[in-house]
Amino acid sequence: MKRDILTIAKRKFDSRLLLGTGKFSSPNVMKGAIAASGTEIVTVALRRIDLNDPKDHILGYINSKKYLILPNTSGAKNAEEAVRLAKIARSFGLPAWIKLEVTPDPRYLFPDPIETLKAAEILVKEGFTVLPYINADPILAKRLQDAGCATVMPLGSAIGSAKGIKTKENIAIIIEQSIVPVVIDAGLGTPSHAAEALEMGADAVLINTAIAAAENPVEMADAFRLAVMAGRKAYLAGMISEADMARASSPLHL
Amino acid sequence: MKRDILTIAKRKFDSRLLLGTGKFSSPNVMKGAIAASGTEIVTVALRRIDLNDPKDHILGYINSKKYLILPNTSGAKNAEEAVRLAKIARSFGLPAWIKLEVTPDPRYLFPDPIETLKAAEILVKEGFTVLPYINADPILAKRLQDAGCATVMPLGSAIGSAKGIKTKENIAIIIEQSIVPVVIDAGLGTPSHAAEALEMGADAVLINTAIAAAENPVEMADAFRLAVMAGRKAYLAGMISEADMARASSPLHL
Amino acid sequence: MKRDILTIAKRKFDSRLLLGTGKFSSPNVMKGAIAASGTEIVTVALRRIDLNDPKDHILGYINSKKYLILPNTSGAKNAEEAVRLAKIARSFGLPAWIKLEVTPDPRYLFPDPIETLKAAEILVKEGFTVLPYINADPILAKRLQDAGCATVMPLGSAIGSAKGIKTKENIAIIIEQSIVPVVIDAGLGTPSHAAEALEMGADAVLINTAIAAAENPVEMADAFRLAVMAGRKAYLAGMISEADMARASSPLHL
Amino acid sequence: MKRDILTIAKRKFDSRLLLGTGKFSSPNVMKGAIAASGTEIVTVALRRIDLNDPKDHILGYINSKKYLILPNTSGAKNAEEAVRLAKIARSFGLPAWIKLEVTPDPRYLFPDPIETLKAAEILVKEGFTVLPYINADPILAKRLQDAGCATVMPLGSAIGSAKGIKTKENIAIIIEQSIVPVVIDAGLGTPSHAAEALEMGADAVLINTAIAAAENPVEMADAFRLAVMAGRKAYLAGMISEADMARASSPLHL
Amino acid sequence: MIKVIVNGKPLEVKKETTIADLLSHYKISPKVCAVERNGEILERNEYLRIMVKEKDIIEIIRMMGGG
Amino acid sequence: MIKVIVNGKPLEVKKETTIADLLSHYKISPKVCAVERNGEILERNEYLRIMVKEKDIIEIIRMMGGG
Amino acid sequence: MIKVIVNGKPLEVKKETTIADLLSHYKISPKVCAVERNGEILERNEYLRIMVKEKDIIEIIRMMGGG
Amino acid sequence: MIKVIVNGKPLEVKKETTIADLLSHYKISPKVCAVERNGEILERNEYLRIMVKEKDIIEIIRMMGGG
Repeated sequence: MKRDILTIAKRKFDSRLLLGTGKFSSPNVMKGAIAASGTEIVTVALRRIDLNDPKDHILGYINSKKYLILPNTSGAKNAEEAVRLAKIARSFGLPAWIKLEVTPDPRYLFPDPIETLKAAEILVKEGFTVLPYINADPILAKRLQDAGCATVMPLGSAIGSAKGIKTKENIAIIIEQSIVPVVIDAGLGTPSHAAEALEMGADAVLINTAIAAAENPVEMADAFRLAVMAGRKAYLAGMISEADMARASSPLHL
Repeated sequence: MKRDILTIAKRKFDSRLLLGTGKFSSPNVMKGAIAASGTEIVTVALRRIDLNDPKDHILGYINSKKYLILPNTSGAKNAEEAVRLAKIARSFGLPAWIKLEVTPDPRYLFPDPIETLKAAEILVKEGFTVLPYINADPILAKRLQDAGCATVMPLGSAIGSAKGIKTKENIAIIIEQSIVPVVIDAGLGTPSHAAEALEMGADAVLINTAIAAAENPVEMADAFRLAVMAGRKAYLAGMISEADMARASSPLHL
Repeated sequence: MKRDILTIAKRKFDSRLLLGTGKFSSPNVMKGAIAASGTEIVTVALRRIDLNDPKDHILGYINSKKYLILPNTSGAKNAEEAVRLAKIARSFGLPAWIKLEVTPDPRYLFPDPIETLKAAEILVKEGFTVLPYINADPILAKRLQDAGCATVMPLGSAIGSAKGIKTKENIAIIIEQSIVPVVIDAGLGTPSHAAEALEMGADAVLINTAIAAAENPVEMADAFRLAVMAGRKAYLAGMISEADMARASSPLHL
Repeated sequence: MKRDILTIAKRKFDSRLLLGTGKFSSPNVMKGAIAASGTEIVTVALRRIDLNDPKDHILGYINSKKYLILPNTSGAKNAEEAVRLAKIARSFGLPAWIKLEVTPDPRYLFPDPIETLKAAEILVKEGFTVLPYINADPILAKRLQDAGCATVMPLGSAIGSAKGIKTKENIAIIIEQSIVPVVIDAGLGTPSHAAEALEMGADAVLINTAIAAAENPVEMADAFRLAVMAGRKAYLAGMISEADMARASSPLHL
Repeated sequence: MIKVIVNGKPLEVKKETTIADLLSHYKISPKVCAVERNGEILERNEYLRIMVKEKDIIEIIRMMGGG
Repeated sequence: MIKVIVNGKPLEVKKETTIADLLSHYKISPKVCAVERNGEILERNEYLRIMVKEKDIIEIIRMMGGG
Repeated sequence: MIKVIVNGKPLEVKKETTIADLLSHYKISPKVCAVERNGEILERNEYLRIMVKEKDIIEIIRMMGGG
Repeated sequence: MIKVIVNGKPLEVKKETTIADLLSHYKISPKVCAVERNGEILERNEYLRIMVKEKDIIEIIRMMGGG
């Protein structure tokens, strides 16, 4: 079997599962889940240090030689704030990759298409590798690709909602039209959701809540790892199409 | 990790994927798919030998010491025909397990609830281990369990339709109420469908067309193997529930 | 426009909405809802009179000359109980029509296919006009039709669940194969659900909870009346089919 | 019953069905459908006159005193082209209302969020009453409302696809957050789709292909009229919510 | 006096009590109920004639709201 | 004669041809169209006054069925 | 010679032909089939003993791919 | 002493305090944070050199779990 490689901005990955690091009950559980998931890209957020309690830093638990650390701009409400966060991230000395999120409304955390495109254009010019989180909007996806983004990351459903891919029609069009990898980013709550994304032809998925908030995050990370492999393999192995009539699996006549 | 065992009629299995052997392009492809799927139970049909061409018999390709051969009664249009086929199957000297199918209408191959129950009652009395294929009917499932069937095998959607689990509400009730294992039997077209069945709490799935008619059946068998493991692991690891509001994966305030 | 008539057991109806009378907050609200719905068939249940409080009888609120009273066998757990209730109903001196319900399990109130067929066969022989409530099981529907039932009444989803038509694939097959009218009987929670049933080609719907338990049952009855008309008209007027590509409604070139 | 009024930019309407005029087989069929639909707002497109055949103009068939003519900017691929078309429309001497559509890609005719917002800002400043067609993007909807648009018109699914409301989650959020009326604009293929939109709380729907391309457009227009009324009435009359357990409509005990 | 069971509850009635008498006792109009005695449904036009007997199990059934 | 482009096609017209003349030439009622000259939309009540000039690009637009 | 029907087709065989002979005639291994005579399933270890009779209806069944 | 704001809170430090001193005061390793002064991000290799000034607004940022 030929190695099946995901290439983002010329960097090569074997795993098609990006893992978010929020909401884990402890750093050790997170570490276990990262290992079990097989991921090669982990996302992190940027926040002020609490000066009264400058606790463990997450970087102590993630080997940045082994994993690509992908900082996000979560919390940014407009392009300017997102650009600032991206620059702060870069100053950590890690590769200048940024998961671009601009979410003005905290209730549903939907991305702002206008500000996201604006920030993406700035960040690409500044040399960042930009992975924008977007609504499943085919035209916006196309514009972000044209602006030089390294991927597009359309949401399946609202962040943390676990509803799966509710935007199937649009996602299918985005996959069809995209040259850059398509990463399904939010709302995937179960391994079957992740498998379905890959089966549809998405290049990767990003999972966080579904693993971190599971009863057993390490086992769940393993389950997602298997499901992502299953979905990808099925995509490559040529699935059967839906049929309206029954297709007998046994011969019809005795 | 404790071994996670599926027990049907006191026999123990590690795999939760039952594999049908119809429609493979060649016996060798079938053999490869059986191996790749990790299955321990393979279904077969019974038909008249073609006297002008008594070709390879399928048993030459399946080691009946390693795999449980599960003959089906496909082609039976009523209880009497199903009972006859079951008895013929038993005369092959294999364990007296039977996948009971009674399908009067060849267009959609839906099972007949009345004849299926009648045949099940007879076959259980005759000492068979009976695995009946049924519509996703909770009351019928209960009656078959009460009649001594070893499993119930409700359909997800029409045989070979690849539409997935269209009968989710009823399947969930069948799973909730059943003491015997629940095996989802028809309509699963993709690994994500299979994973979803396991996530819902089904004990196993039976796949045939989705693997046999894939472009690459051996790879597809592997994909289903992974998906079934993923779905089962997720079920055991405690999935998050759906939410109507977003749940931020990154902390909300900068 | 030609009159569009629903014929059940040679009786003709203009309305395709059957209305259940359970759960109304008062007899007058029920009366108002019956009028607003435009129904011509209302279902009733049979119960012991409370001897300490032999309240208003429902028949005082429904003009049995104007409406066909359709008693149901709700509460019957097997064929015998259903037959008994049907006979009690007939002794009221109304037309010998019976809505046959056999529901052994009170949690989900799903019908028992075996007992329903058994009761139907007995009641047809006894001269009843039998309208059986069933799971969306195409083979059972066919057998009940062959047994002489006047309609089949497959459920859309569990009684009172308001989930709409969750059994679409099977319902479509039942509609395609049936000679007797198909009435969708349970789970329709909104007018759009009812319209969809008629659009699919169902001959009628039976609504109860969705009207009786609405905030404003009389207005809701009117809404269902309109929706049933809309769905039926659309079925007759030839709907467009689904398309995977966009079809421009405006000319494409400026 | 109190009159239930839809107000857009201070103008009042009784009908909640906007009707597109594309694709009708003849002007007379269009005229019949307009009448049968009960609409008060009809959309039109702008195109070069064919100088070799300056046929009937559509305005001869639509009484612009009775109906509000709503020109669209279909064909515009960016903000500039949309603004030009809006200005041309205004020069016809009709009220300066414009249905803003910016669709760079003719395959799926999805709207461009960036160009749509840009055009909307310009047109609002120029005094137009702007009704923008958008993807079901809650943040974009909010921005367009803030920019002074008179409605937002999110799509249910791709134009002409007849798939219904595939973007339910996002539409529900748009409805919840919007102060201006929400009009569901594309993809509604059946009366039940339209009813569902109104039941969800949408203020109106825009239908074109589903009526114009029906076998009998006039009857289909009537069906949509009824369905829109049904959906609106149901919304106002307080629908029951979905339930996971059955709710008996008949009393449970005999 | 004879003892009967009506709708699950014991009742004592005088000898020669008819079904019509029984309904009258409960103030139930014969037109809006059905009566079953020992599992057998009685014809409405027999209510005046049929007398209850010792140990009879009587069910008086009405129609009510149902779906 | 002066040369103009109308709806993408070349046309020669006499000097002092007004927009109204042009519409009349094509038998188009001024009430059912809009006219753009060199990207500028013309007011309907100016059609009688405005004359076409050499190399003008004229667009005559109508309303038609659309969704 | 006696006449039998095997899998729906007429066949003439010599007297004293056993089931084993019949299978051998068709080159079918007894291990991979089941045999039914006049609706009755025959035990595999009886094939050498049981002889076909005039008008017997024989079905020879194999296992094959099925779901 | 000079007054600065660090992560939103006022702080008094001695003159000639470097960014490195400040981090050291809070027991924060320079390797796991980013520092912004008056909206400008500082290079890590300048921490030893750059001194805080009166009214400086300092933000010390870390990476943490996020999706």
